Amino acid sequence: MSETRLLLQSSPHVRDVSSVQGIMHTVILSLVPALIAGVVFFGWRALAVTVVAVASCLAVEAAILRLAGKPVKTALVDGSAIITGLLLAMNLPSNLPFWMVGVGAVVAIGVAKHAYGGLGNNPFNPALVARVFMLIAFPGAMTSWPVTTCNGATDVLTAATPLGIMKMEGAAAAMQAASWWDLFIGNVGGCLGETSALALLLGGLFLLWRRVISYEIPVAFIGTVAAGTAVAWLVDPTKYPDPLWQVLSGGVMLGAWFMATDMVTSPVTRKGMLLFGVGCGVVTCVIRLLGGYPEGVSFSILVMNGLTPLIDRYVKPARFGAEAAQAEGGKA
Amino acid sequence: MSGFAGDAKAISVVVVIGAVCAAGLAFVKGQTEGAIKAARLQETAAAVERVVPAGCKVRLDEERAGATECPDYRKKAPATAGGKPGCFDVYPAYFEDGRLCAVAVRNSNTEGYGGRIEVLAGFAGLENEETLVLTRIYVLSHSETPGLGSLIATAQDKPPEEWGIDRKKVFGLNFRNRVLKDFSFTVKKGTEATEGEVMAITAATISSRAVTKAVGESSRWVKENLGAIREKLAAAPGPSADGGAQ
Amino acid sequence: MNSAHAGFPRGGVHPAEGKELSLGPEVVPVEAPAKVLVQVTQHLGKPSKVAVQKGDAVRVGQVLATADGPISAPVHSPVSGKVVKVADVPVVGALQGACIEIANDSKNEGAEEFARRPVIDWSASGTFLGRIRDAGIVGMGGAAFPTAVKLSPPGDARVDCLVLNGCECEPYLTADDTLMRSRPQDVLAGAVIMASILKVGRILVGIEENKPQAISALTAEALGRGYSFSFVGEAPTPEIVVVPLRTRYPQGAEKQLIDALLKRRVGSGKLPFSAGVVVQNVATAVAAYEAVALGKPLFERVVTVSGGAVNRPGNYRVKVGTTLSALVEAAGGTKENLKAMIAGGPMMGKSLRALDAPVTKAFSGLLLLDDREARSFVETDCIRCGRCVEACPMGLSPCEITALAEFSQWESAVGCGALDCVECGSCQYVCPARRHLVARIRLTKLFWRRMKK
Amino acid sequence: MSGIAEVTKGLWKENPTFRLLLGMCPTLATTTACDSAVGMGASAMFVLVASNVAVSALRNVIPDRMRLPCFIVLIATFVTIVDLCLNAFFHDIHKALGIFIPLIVVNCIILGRAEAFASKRGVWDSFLDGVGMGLGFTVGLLCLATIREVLGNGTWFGLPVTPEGYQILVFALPPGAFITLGFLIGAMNHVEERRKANG
Repeated sequence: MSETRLLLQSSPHVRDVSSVQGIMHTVILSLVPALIAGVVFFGWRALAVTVVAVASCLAVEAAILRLAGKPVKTALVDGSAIITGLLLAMNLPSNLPFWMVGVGAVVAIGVAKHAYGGLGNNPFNPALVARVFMLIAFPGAMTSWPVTTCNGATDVLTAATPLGIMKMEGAAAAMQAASWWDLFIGNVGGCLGETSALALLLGGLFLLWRRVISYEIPVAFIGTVAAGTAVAWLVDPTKYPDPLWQVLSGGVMLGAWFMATDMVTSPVTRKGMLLFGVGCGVVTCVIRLLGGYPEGVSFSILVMNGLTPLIDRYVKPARFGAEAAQAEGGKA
Repeated sequence: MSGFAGDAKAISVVVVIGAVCAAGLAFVKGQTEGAIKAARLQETAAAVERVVPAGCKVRLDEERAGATECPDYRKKAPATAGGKPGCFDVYPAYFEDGRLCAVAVRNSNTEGYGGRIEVLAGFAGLENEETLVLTRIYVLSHSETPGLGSLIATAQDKPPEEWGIDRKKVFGLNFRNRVLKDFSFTVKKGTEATEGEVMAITAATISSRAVTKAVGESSRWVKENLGAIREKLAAAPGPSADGGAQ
Repeated sequence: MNSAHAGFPRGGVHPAEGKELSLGPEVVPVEAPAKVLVQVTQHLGKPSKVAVQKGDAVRVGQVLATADGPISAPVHSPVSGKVVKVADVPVVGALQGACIEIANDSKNEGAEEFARRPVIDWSASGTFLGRIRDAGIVGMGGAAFPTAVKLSPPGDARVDCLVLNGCECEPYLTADDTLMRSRPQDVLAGAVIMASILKVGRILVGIEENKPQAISALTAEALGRGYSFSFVGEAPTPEIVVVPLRTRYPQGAEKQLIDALLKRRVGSGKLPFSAGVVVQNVATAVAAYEAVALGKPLFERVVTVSGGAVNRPGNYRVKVGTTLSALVEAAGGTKENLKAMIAGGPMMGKSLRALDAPVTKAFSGLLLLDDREARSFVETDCIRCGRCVEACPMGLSPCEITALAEFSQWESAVGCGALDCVECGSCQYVCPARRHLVARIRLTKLFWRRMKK
Repeated sequence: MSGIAEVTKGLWKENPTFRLLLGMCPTLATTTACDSAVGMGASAMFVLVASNVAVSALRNVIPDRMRLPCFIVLIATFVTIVDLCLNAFFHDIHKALGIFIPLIVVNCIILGRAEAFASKRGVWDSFLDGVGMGLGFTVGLLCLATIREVLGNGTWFGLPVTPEGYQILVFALPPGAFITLGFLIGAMNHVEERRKANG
């Protein structure tokens, strides 16, 4: 029995099996259905964009870690850069030039993640920051959506997203362009990973089952979008499609299940998460129904990311015995 | 030092400094006034010259570069924004021999994505409605989204010969040398637009519509007031001392 | 995870129990070694005063150190023999502590006194508190607070219930479980004694549902009341209810237990008195029974020795003052793959560097973990997953407190409730980033106390 | 402090853009293109030098409690002169800079130097300070504008640098200004810290 190999540490001495790496790998796995849907509807170019996004995110991560003198390997295998790359790809049209994808990766990892101190310290979701950056940097390329392969089109043909049609031509045209079923399986124009509600739902439920995410944010987010768009639909059904159509279209599913639930940038308490989800839904509705952009999911999540510290400050778990102490204090 | 004497000194110093500064400014203003006016006229003239056919000479004097008073024929039907309230700004251009060659009409539309868009449109073939031609447009000012709506002004500072023929790339081509009687001013999406229609910029239909509306309004006005325009602007002003583009 | 049984309202974890390892048929008695080291101060409060000198001959149960003031406790000799010296040696929980070294003559002189038939004289119940104090009994669950003090509520407290803590929620430990199974009568007798001191008519026994035998033994005993001891006078008959509780760590934490049993919340920074409750550990109850019925001071206890790296895991009755190495020897020694040695349970116990320290009154278990059970982890950045917040039974945000502590923001950390932390370790158990949450919160408390001074 | 030091401090140690973080409004707004950045820098430098000299010369005449109104009057005069001259002789730049020329009046650098430096020091020192600060401001703007114009517009002083279609438009927009400025300040701090650490 040699003393040197004995483990000396403060309690607790046993740990749960879950690890950051495990969480990240589960998230990666949960994105596979959406990726498959993307390839099915947008062809191999979708896969190519994804590969480029993941590879460049890993490359940027490695470069920055090396520059900062941090251990490169441990940070690379934790999978967070892969997730950022995957989520970034999910938020891009499949016909985007590769160099733009690379610029997005630099912004996501370099600006949104490491400029704030790396994993766990970034206030905003890196993939979303990159997406919004690219939306402003490459407005043309980021808003011309390829037609799905099911509709017998070639790479060059582009079409407006259902939400874009809604904004320009009203509810009837939008609902004609994309039926509920089209939206559900993903046979509509849009970012390569956001169109298939079915695939995203599968991934989201998988995350829920593995307890990587909790139900609060997705349910509050989607519920609020449904409620908000239901009001608009009741007021003017010629201008606004029904809530189910609204929930299935655009980035709501991707945002609610995968982007808003990002642990680093969302509140830590259950109540805070509810509030966060509702906030995302409200901002999304406001942008979709009243704003200039056809879709507001990215912006809404970023706005709420910014409010997360505030939510965490004011929405705290109920402290054990706090009310008892207060009652005593009141008596005294 | 205190009280009244101090106050008096402080006030007088400020007054003296103010006076000296004012005098200096007055002097500089006097020195630059003419040049500023010329520069402004030059600016307008340069824009007008862009939209009228080559060979037309722009002769602007102060009256024609934006009249102080709005003559009857320049009245707008709906008093929307642009120029003087309820007026179209019209800038004539003349042939060498002094006959009216073309007019440029300035109009604006506030329904752009980023608000107001100001467009100058050139019209030639002023003999009758049949021959009326929209020669070119020039976007004077806009605040559309860069990279999207801002494409309404693509390449407009280059000579039209360099524009190519792709209406998708250069929005101005939609309004280049169009015979008005065959042109409809309806905005259509990329693949659907015919020759007589305007092809919307991808992902910037709102901006495209705003420009088209402004130009359409100018065209209608020119069509309706052709006689009055010919009559009022028939005579070329004498070679102007300040700012005729030569 | 859903249980029909009551539990505390929020947080908590359920680590692998590992109790089957040590849960043998009976308690194995361990003979005291030739040299025992009795720690002078084995309680929380004012240190005891040494009452013997080098060369003194001592008998079993003789006072070695006396209580100094009201919040203190005496210490008794577990063996007969000669005092060799009083010196500072390594002890559990501190680098050094004063210990009285006794050369054991193995004659056990004086032990026969405590082997007679137990008798409780209920007519003299006024003397019970004094006997418990003189027996040097302290909380045997780990806190080591003098039991007599806990049984003397302040004048303004209206205590109406005694809670007996039989949760033993720490993984691996089975000492209390074994005690409840093998000596249910003595456990309840001790409880009734303590209830009579407190003059309460109600005793609640909280036991986690993963100890069905203990629950049935105590329930049968509570209904039957077939005391093995003889008694004089009229025995009190308080209402005794055995309550099975949800198996969830830290069910045995005082405030959580009171909440689960009585739905009463003890306020932040308050003692159970404020909720009208006194909580005692089952082992303490047995010690109280022995003190009253036999006059036996607290000098031995049941200790769980467990873990993958020990040859004969089980529960051992050892004399206070037995060195841990002697205890390990009694348990058959260690295996090659020993990785960590822990005094106490795996959730709140302390890492041991060596086995020189002696067993004390509050020493509940010795874990010898193998390389599969004890693993070291590299701490990474917090990913704000919120699992620590979910797990905290006290409703704190450990990640936030820790983040503040990392930047030495002690004041803000305390504002976030750092002082309410019971250091149960649930947060760190679940943390996927393997953050050292508990250590930082401890640091916060330490710095805060220093700042207050 | 020697004359050269008076000038050079504005370039690095007390660089108004990157170290003092003064005049942020024009810094962010006029750096979309290099020529307007230089125009802005030169205009600000002229006003800075002129107002520094004027304030310094009049520092014993101006009563203390009336100094701010006096400074503002002087500065506003010089700004208006610049505005008129640019309008008359460099009409394009005037158009590009727009409202930011008149806004030089409220640029913190100008009033800041008048208050902190020129009102306490001699005319020559104040002149050098104005030149240094103005140069520092101009160089700062030019750095920012170079990055933004090359990345955002693909040109440098109007000359094409990157091929058509490889522009990152966001750099020509306000968010790009903030990001670029942030990274330049970060780089400057990094260099400064390393310099300090090395001696």
